[in-house]
Amino acid sequence: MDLAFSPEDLQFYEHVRDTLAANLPADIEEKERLGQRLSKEDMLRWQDVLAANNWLAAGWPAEYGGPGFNATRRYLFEQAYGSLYAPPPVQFGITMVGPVIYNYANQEQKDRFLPAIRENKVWWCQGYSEPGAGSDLASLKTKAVRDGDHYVVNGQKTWTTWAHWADWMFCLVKTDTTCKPQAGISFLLIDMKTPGITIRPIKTIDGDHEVNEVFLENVRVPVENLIGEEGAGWGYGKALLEHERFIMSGSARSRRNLKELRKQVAANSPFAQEISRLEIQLRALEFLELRLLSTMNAGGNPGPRASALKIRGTEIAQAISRLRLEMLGPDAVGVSQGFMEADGSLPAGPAEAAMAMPTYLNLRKLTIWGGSNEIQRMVMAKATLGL
Amino acid sequence: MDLAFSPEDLQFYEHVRDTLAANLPADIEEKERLGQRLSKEDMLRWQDVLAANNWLAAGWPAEYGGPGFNATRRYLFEQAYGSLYAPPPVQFGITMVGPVIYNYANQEQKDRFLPAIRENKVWWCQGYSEPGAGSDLASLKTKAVRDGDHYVVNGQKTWTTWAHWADWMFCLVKTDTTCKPQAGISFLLIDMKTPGITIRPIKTIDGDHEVNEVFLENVRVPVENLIGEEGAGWGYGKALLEHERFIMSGSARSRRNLKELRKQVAANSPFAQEISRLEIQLRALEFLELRLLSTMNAGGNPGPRASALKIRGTEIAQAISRLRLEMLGPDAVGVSQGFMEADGSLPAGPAEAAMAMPTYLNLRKLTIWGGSNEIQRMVMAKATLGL
Amino acid sequence: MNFEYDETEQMLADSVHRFMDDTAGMEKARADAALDKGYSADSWNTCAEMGWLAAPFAEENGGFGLGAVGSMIVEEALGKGLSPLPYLTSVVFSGKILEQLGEAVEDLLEGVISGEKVLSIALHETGKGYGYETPSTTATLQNGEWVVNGAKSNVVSAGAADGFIVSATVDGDGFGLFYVEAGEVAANIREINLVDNRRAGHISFVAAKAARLDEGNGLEIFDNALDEVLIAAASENLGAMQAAFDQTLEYAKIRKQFGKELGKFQVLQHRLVDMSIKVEEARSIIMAAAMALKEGHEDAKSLSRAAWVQSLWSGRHVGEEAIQIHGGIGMTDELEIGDFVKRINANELLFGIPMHHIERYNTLMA
Amino acid sequence: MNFEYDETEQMLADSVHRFMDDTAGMEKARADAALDKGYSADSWNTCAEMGWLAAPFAEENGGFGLGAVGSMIVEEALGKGLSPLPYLTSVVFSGKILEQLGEAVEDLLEGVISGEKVLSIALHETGKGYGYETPSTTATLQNGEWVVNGAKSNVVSAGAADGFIVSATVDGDGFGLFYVEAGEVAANIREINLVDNRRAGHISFVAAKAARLDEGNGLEIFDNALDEVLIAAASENLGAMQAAFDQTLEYAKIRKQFGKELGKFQVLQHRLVDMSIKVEEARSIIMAAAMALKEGHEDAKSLSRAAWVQSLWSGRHVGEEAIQIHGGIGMTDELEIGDFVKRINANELLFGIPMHHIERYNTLMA
Repeated sequence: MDLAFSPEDLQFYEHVRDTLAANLPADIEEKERLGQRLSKEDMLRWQDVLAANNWLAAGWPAEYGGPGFNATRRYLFEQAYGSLYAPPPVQFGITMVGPVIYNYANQEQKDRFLPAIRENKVWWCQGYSEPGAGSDLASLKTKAVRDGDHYVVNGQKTWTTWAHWADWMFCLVKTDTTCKPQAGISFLLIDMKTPGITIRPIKTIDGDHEVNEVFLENVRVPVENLIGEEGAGWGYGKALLEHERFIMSGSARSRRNLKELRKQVAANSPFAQEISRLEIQLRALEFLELRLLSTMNAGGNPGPRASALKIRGTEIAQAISRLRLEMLGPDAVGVSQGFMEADGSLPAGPAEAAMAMPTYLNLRKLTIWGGSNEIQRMVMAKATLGL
Repeated sequence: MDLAFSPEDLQFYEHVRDTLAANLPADIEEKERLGQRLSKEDMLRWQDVLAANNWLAAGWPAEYGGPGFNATRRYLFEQAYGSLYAPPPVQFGITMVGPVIYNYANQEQKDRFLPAIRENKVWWCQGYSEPGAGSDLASLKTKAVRDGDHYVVNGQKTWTTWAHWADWMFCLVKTDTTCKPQAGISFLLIDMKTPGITIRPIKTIDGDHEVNEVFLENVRVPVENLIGEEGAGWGYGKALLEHERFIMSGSARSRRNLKELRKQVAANSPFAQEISRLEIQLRALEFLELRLLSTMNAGGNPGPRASALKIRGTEIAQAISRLRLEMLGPDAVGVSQGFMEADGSLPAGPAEAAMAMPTYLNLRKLTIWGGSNEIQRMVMAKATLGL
Repeated sequence: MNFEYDETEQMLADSVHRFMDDTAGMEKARADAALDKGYSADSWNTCAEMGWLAAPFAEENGGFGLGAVGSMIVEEALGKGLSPLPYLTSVVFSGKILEQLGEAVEDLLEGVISGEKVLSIALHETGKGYGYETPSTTATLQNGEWVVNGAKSNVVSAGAADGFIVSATVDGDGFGLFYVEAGEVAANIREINLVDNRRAGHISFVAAKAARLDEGNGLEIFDNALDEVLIAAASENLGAMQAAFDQTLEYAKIRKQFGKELGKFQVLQHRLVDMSIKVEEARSIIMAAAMALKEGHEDAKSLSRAAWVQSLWSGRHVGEEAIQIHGGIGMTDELEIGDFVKRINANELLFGIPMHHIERYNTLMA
Repeated sequence: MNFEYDETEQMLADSVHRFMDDTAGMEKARADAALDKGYSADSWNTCAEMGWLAAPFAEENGGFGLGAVGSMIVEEALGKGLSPLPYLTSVVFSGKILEQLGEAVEDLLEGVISGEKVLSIALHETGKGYGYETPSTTATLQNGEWVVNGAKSNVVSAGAADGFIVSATVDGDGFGLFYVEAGEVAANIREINLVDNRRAGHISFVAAKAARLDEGNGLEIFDNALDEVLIAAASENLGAMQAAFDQTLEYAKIRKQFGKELGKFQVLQHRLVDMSIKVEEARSIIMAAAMALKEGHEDAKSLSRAAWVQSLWSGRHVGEEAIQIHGGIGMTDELEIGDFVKRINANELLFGIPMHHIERYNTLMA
């Protein structure tokens, strides 16, 4: 047993942190620090920095053009990244459809799609959820009917993050309605410019527009956009969800945010007690994450125990956003920014505080999406505890 | 709406409190204050005081010799009683078998059993639970087979509080095994001196001996000890359990205990914060109790909403016992009493503290018995929320 | 001891709930927030005509004598209806300060009760949290007239107010309460949106002419008014959480997941029960606090704080669970759930987090 | 970074767990508690022979060089086995104080490591909570010799100890650490039972002859030793909570209620998952703290406190849930569940409640 990382690993950590910090545009850093919304251009600009270092698709094996990090490096990369006020990259290409493509697609599809993801050339969105099928994918209704060289897709997707900015959508569709629900599902890639696609924005409680409904009406998708075998999409989709779970604790960002809170209080403040309570929970989570990483390094499989990272990571992130609200008090009750003093100066409080409430509201999603925490508990009950 | 009780009701409250306080033996009060165990003789001595005022069977209607309190008086009686360090009376006669007898028994049985309960002449114990049938009474196994003028009872009861001190036991037994589980259950009264009864003590984690297993082997019970109709015992038993729920919040005792804790800390102590947190929860509970009482006074039925009193009352009582432990710190880690200083004096700390841990452990039972809090939530989900 | 409404109370509750059911709710609240005043003047007129603004005041002051019970009843309905009407700040907070001041402010109070005047409270200062007692804003005598200098933030309905009650530190004399006509600061109000569709403003007081309201007992007057404000705001939270709970329960009975209704999953059953208990606990202690304050019980002050804190505990728990149980749809602006959560959170930040009030409760109980 | 045991660590873990599985558990612990010393001298000899007492000490001091990782491994097994052996107080607490003192106490440390001497720590004073820094017990120089006066309570294994390390206030010089031979106080020890089948004693020091251990740096030495004590005690809690959880999970799979296994009820599934997470969280941070202390990381001190606090949070949660899920049978002395709960609670009271250690953590992080 030893806690320290190797000097090489520590050097790697510092290299990532310093490189990212040096190339993080000041305006983007400021927006991220204040919890302000980023434009599509902001995100692309930052992802170009990542892509320039081949760090956009940070989790990809070298075989498919990724950096080929081992588990430790992957972890340290996330830690270094998360310690900065740098926006997280859009996940749909790099951690969702990317791995499905390199694991299950044919060579032609790999050549066509993978480089564009890695190089920040194509914005992907997700077509999984449907009204009435949130965590429960087996009840999908969107249909794809073969018509010559095309599938004709009809149906509705929802909770589609940034559909309005996306170039492509990966989609679970029913190609066979005669068999068991799971068996007739296929995995299709759809160009968002195809006629028949309508996007309706969904405004969320934090006042933002991130998610959308996507209506598909006689959308003709070339057959060569089918990934793997027809009817096998359920398996690809499930593999994708499991791939995600390990890196979902968000501990680095929670640490960054908590550090910021501690700066603002004296050691004997009652808020310091609350910060310490959360920090101790966070440290336990961080070391649980490291322990599972250690298991992987030793050739083991953390398996569904990784669900614990999602459960606790999201609970802690929410609690931090709540504590921040309480520390700001009345200053966080307004959502308009930039109040000027009589002399024209900008007071310190409100600008810092303006997004605290929207952030608190926005983070309620953490325990709902990516497999709700209730679903994670059911997974653990079955697979880890054998219940 | 008004919060104040009538002057007559307040006078009643003071009368009860002052009468009980004046007649509470100092040694019993001291034991109760320190959380020490009472002997059978202690309890009988105190119950004689209650009986002398006709306050032992405080919940009984005047028709059956009780004081015939209305709901408000009943509540105020409990509040006055609970504000003192007076041991609660043994419940099995007065609130469990008593009401079954006056509601369902024949006149002869009423005449025979009720006065003895009211006057503290007979100690009753409960024969409901069996191994494998805790909260789930439908799976009872103890059988009573008719043999002439007697039932012959065979089986095993458990969690029988003070069986070793009891004169009589009321018992649910199966008189018919051919019908639906609930339908074949009868309600029998058994003299504990009847041959064939064996008592095995169960030692609990607080080091006490309160509960027992009771083995019944060919115990012959006269047919005249059957209450109501054969096979109708399930209904009587259920009615009895519901009768109990309303008075189970224990708020008066919690208030008394919390008041004691507040005396021991300064207003700026971090413990004061914890005390206040619990006190606010307790006040909410107290007023919920009063609100349900107000509903009853207005002719309404609080119904299963009263389960909330049990759930929160027990949670709060447990939390208070926990906080007390933390406030005492290392002084509460020992269970032996009466350590003397070198000069022979008794230090203030340990005697106060000695029973804090056993009390904490003992109170774990609150959320388990009387219908576990899980069962209470299921009752509320069904009956209050319609789920 | 009686928790049932009497005839007058029941009539008040019925009428204000009916009005809210007919004219309020999410759509209306959002539309009203975009109006000039940030609320509907018509609705406010109705409130005045129906006498709801008079409900909490003593009869000798032109009120209906229902005290804190009256404001509690009205506010529960406003919370359920997500109303942006300035009842809490103009009627309860300002009105209850004025009611303690006697004849000198008779006209002002009359204006508040009749609805002709809308007042607000200029209390918060940026970066000061809940340090009410020591405002940075100052009041000084200049040529025998008081002038106020300083910046106040998050003054609810600032743009619609006819005047402000302002807390300020009086040179050498501690905390004082002042009245400033809106005209004095009209040019120095920057309006903002609160998170919950109410409007507020940041106000710069630059040598603003003011009238002193208190006679050195400003903090006591302020604190007494706060007793009722906290109960009324708690009741607004109650209206919001009750509605959020009711809608969640309804949703759980209808929405299916994995082939059965959400409400059939045991985990959600237990959690819905816990939500319902939290609502009942809040309701009980709020009713008790209102009665205690109305009847002048000695523990009214601590009960007011306790009721407020419980409303926040319950409201937070119920609100967060309501979103979680709804799932994705609970995160959207298409349901009222988010608006209820925002109302409760906005009230928490405006009137004080639990930690702040528990500290005060401690000193009251010590 | 590696959380897997190396060969030596694995061997240590395997051997001490095997010994515990063979010879410990509830029946044995209760029987041992009734012995003269309050524990089995044979078991203690085995611990010595197997080298477990040497595990946490540096090789140059006659140890095996495993540091806090060593004591963590041993203590987890002792917790699981409910053992009353005086490892925590004699080996970890006393030993780690002695190890900082160099040659002057070489013999004592040798005695501790060989198991020939059992020491204990006389630390607590009635009514003082966790006010370690300012003992009421005093030490004074009389004719060039130190004498200690005062009363210490809850000294673990007092009746079996050969000597005591005693905290005392030195006239005009603050906190000091002293060594008192058992013979000096033998007549003034009143033995008591702790709640968890360990024995302890209240000791009156009446002009007890003592040797001073520190050179004015007693508090620092004490606090450094406490770093490892807290991790070791946390690990004992971990062993206990892991076993309580395992037994509860097992029970939930077998025991039927309303016609199906407890473990089939969704509410209990979620609660068992939460228990398992609490155990894993405690295990992770305890392992990290042990490694950090062994390797001399700069945050070892704060991590030690964090690990301790997490072990209490997790232990309390798991313990209370274990009883609740077992139901009535969990309340009885017939299962080990109650003994695990008592061990964790006794450790909490002996070594400090969360509030106390979070305050210290605050100052370390400030």
